Amino acid sequence: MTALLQIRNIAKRFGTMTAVDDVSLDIAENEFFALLGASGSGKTTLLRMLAGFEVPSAGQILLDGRDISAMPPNKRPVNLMFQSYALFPHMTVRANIAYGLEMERLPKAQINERVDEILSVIELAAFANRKPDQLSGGQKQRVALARALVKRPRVLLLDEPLGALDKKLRGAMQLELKRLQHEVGITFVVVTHDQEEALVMADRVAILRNGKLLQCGSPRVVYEHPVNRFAADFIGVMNFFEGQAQPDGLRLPDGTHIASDQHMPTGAAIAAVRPERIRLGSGDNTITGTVRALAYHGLDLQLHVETAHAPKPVTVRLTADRPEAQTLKQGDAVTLGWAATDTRIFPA
Amino acid sequence: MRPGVMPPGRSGLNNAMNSRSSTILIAPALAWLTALMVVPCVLILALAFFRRGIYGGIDYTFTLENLALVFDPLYGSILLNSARIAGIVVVIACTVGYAAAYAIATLPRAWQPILLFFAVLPFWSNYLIRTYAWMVLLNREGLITQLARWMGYKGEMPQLLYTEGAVILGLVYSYLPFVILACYAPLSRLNPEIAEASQDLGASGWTTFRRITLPLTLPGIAVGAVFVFVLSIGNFVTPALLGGGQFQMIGNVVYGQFLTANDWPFGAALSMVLIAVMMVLLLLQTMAVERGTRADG
Amino acid sequence: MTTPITSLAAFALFTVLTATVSQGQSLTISNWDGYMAPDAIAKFTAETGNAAELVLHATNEEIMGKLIASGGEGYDVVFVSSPFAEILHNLGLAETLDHAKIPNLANLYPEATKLAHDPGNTFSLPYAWGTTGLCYRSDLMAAAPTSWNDLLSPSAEVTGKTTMLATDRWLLGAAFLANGMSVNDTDEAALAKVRDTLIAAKKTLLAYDDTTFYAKLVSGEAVLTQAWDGWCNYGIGENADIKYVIPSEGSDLWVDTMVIMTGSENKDAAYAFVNYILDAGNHRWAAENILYKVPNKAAMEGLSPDLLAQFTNMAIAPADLLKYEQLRDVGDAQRAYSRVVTEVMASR
Amino acid sequence: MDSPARRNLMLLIIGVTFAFLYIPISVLIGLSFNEGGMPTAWTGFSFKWYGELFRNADILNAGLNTLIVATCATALATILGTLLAIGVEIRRRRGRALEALIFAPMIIPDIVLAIALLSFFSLLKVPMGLHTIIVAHVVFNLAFVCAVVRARLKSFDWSIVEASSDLGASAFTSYRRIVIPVLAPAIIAGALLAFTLSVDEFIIAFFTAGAGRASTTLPMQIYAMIRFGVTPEINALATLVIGVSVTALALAQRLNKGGLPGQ
Repeated sequence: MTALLQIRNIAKRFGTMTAVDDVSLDIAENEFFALLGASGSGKTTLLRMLAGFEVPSAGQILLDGRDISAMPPNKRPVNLMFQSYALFPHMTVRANIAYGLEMERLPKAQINERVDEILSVIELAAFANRKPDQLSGGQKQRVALARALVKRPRVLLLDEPLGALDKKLRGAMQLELKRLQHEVGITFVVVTHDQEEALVMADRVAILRNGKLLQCGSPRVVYEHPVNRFAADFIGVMNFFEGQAQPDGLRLPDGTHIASDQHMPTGAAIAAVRPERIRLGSGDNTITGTVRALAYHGLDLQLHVETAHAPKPVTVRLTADRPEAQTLKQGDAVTLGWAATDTRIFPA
Repeated sequence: MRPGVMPPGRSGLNNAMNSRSSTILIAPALAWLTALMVVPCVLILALAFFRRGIYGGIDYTFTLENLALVFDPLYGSILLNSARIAGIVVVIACTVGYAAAYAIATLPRAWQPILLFFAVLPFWSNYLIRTYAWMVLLNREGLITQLARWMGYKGEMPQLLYTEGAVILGLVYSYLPFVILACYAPLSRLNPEIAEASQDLGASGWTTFRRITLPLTLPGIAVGAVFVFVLSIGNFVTPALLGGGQFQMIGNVVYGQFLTANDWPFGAALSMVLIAVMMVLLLLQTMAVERGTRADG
Repeated sequence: MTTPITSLAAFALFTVLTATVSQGQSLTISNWDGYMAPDAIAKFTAETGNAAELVLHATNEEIMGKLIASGGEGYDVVFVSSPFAEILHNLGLAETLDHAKIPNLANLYPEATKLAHDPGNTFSLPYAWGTTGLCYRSDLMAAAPTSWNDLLSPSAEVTGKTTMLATDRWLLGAAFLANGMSVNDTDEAALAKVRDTLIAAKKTLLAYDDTTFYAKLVSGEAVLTQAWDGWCNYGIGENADIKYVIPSEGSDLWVDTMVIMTGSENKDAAYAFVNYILDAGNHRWAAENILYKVPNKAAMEGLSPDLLAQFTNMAIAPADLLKYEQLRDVGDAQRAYSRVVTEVMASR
Repeated sequence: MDSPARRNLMLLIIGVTFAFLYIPISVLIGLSFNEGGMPTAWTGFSFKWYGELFRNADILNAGLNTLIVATCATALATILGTLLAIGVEIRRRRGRALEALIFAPMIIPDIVLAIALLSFFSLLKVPMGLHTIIVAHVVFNLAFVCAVVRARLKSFDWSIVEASSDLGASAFTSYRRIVIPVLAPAIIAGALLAFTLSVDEFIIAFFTAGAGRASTTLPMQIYAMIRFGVTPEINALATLVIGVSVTALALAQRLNKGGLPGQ
């Protein structure tokens, strides 16, 4: 089966600046897909090309196998939920939502029916006659979503959909969005800079850096098996140790050996391990160091341990209620260990 | 990229309807301004280089006489005198206007818009009527004289109307609202914490004003000053009405060349001077503003 | 705003309408405001069947500017003072008059056909005439003024309460006469003398005023003014203490004339119009209502003695009027005149 | 910092300034209701001069001419100025020359524009009349409308136009249903200012008018009344003219909170 949305070697240049550089992606029907990247990574430009606001400099965008690269935004069966929501300030909630259907020249009765339907889905029926400036941030976000969804697009694009909400609301809305996507059965493509948001919501995540696609896969794959150090660094926290590759791992400049089940031929390489994979006490790999800082995060305790093996302190996350975590204090000498299977090796 | 507000040039709007539609939108107004402002002004420039016919009209032979005449001591002195009167008007209007704007800016935020509205209101009402009001007040048998008599003043009143003072007063009165507006804008944008920081660092109120507030609000004063100067030096109505025809500003001479002496080429040459003065002042003002913005980072 | 195209169309229509209205075929007559009976045009049309439109000019210079700019097109009959009629004649814009078409010419005083600027009325017809002198408040002056010098170097009593005419020729005229010169003198030394006289006089002046000096006399703002006799009569009409005197040095003889334009497309109607004005009854209206002397014997003879008693300057005999020199076109010397006036105006 | 003495000084400055600004106008308004009509004595309250005003054919004629000029000039200037503002704001590159050209009509001395247009029209042998006043007024009116609309566009969220396009609207529909309605308060405010300016404008009208009553506007009539002998009707006329300006400005201010040029 071919993918719903096929992005083929797409590129976008603004003058001398290349915003998107030869990206290819397939997005399937009914998928919740996240484009993840820091600001300037090209994720928004990619999204705007999907929406039709930018014309690709090279490559193609196929929707249901049809090239839509040159199709103007108002003709595409694709809708965008704007980061600022872009609600029409002079129209009521109802008029905002009905606008897209009016553009389709649907009969009035049908428009009303569909608007009422979506209003009840987003639970804003009571606010139908308000103007956008009389709504809260979360309500505006839902109106923007409804306005795009009511068109029943083939693909719904969401530009930082939760960016303007406060942290607590954001957490709730992540699950809400996922539920909604499931309910309406529409393909969602979300742009976000928040890796946690991407991991929580998306079926698959694509990581972009400097306009290039770094990695694309399920949240588990990109978290557990980053393809290179940038992907590893971007998602979650990662400790790095630089050295020379060896058949069974890597040798640090001071001679310490780091064991890994991954293999790399030879040359400069980097070993990486997640903080939550490190334990107090020895393991396949063992190093020692001094606690420089402790931070209590409720569920866990985060340590910064200064070692002789890396220029930056090693970050360690311990479950806060473990007995050894109770007595640790700044200046304590500690031994850190982790498994070879938890060690990733990348070229430097 | 700021969320939501796409900077022009990157926005999708521009891709859909960018420079071409921008040109279509701009074209009608631009054509209008070109046909009815630029071309006529260029025409005036050209006229200045032709001879006047004996009975008026234009004799199309090239001459520099008109331009030379502009720098003739007679017209030079009129120009200087106009500049002097306009200069006095600028100083008075900017001092009073700045003080008023400053005072308005110190009041509670809620009052400011309404006060500003009432300060600006006269500027938008009829210029002639505002000037005429002063004729009613100042003339020898006018309200001020009446008031003085009523209060028991027996002597001869000094002549108030048809004096240079009356012309200056009329011009200040006409343009003061504009100065208040121009000075208020930067004053209201001023972060009060900056002045507080200055005082916190040991400066007195006056030093704070002189070293902090005044330099930061100079661009507003510059805008006000340029407008008032240009409008004053080219004015012919106020000198005619409040000056009793005895005070020739450069505007009156231009008026006279076109409507009385029928010497259009010389009138055109004189108005070139007005345009030149305006341009020089605008340039200076732009420089002042740019220095101001560089100074406050 | 909703229908910009409609308003645009309305504007276009309006422009066309105004343009066509101003292109009408009727006579166009230009005169000073209030210098003719308000119903004169209507009565002329009723009597002769010729349509006519009256337009107004504020000054000789204004109408001259328009006539010269347009090459005389668009006007059929204009009312201008005699030096300006001469200019129109010199420019070839004034029709050479066919006296056979103006039977009412016979109503004129014989003196009115011998005027220096146009002996035999070849291109202009006198409409009104008179003198320029001093108009003053007899009750506010210890002694009646007798000389131009009473105005130009006033006594302390009237200093700051005098006005002079602002129009070039008459302003200069006062100083020419005071210095015993011709009102048409173009000699450089004479002009320098006149300039000095006027600059000295300016320091004692209340204002230059062509139009409201009589009102200033009535209110008491001014007590001694340079005035045209007819206009002084407005003041006399409001306050019997206002008097008019011709200074001992003399006056100019001013003559306001009617000129038919060579460019007129309807000359017969234009002749009919000037002939209509010269009718004894019609011309009398001007004398009775605007209080100017008219050079029409038949009209003047019909005036009531009361009027002549109240406005004594109207009783002057035509022969006496002709003793005074008329203002003449001075050709290129006009520039020198303008310069003197500018120098006076610029002085402080 | 905020001592009572300082506060009183500020109130005094404001009081004096406002007295200076408003006493002359108030005197005219007061006199317009004076039965005797002269400033010399108060002879009783009366609407007599307003009655006179409405019987004065010249004033009514001038008032009608002014209304025609202001309405036509405002309509044209509003369309041209709004399009110009939008066009300039969405433009990628804005040269100084373009900015200067748009700014020029607001700063150029009236007398210069007036004589330039007079020379222009008479050289082209364009017969002058109300239509020449209208096209001349559009020159500065459109600059003011443009300034007001541009001030609003500075904070305009262009993403709503993209949203409209995304939801299926054509460019024209987006302008008609989104851009223009959202800008409407600023456009109307600009139009009201333009109307006020046009109603009060004297110098350019004076020079570009045709002969006679057919193109005499109210300010020209007022100038003539001031120059050629004052009648008490002028106070009543002044009161009405001020009333019109105040109403238009108050409406503009209300529609366009704080967005008048220069603010």
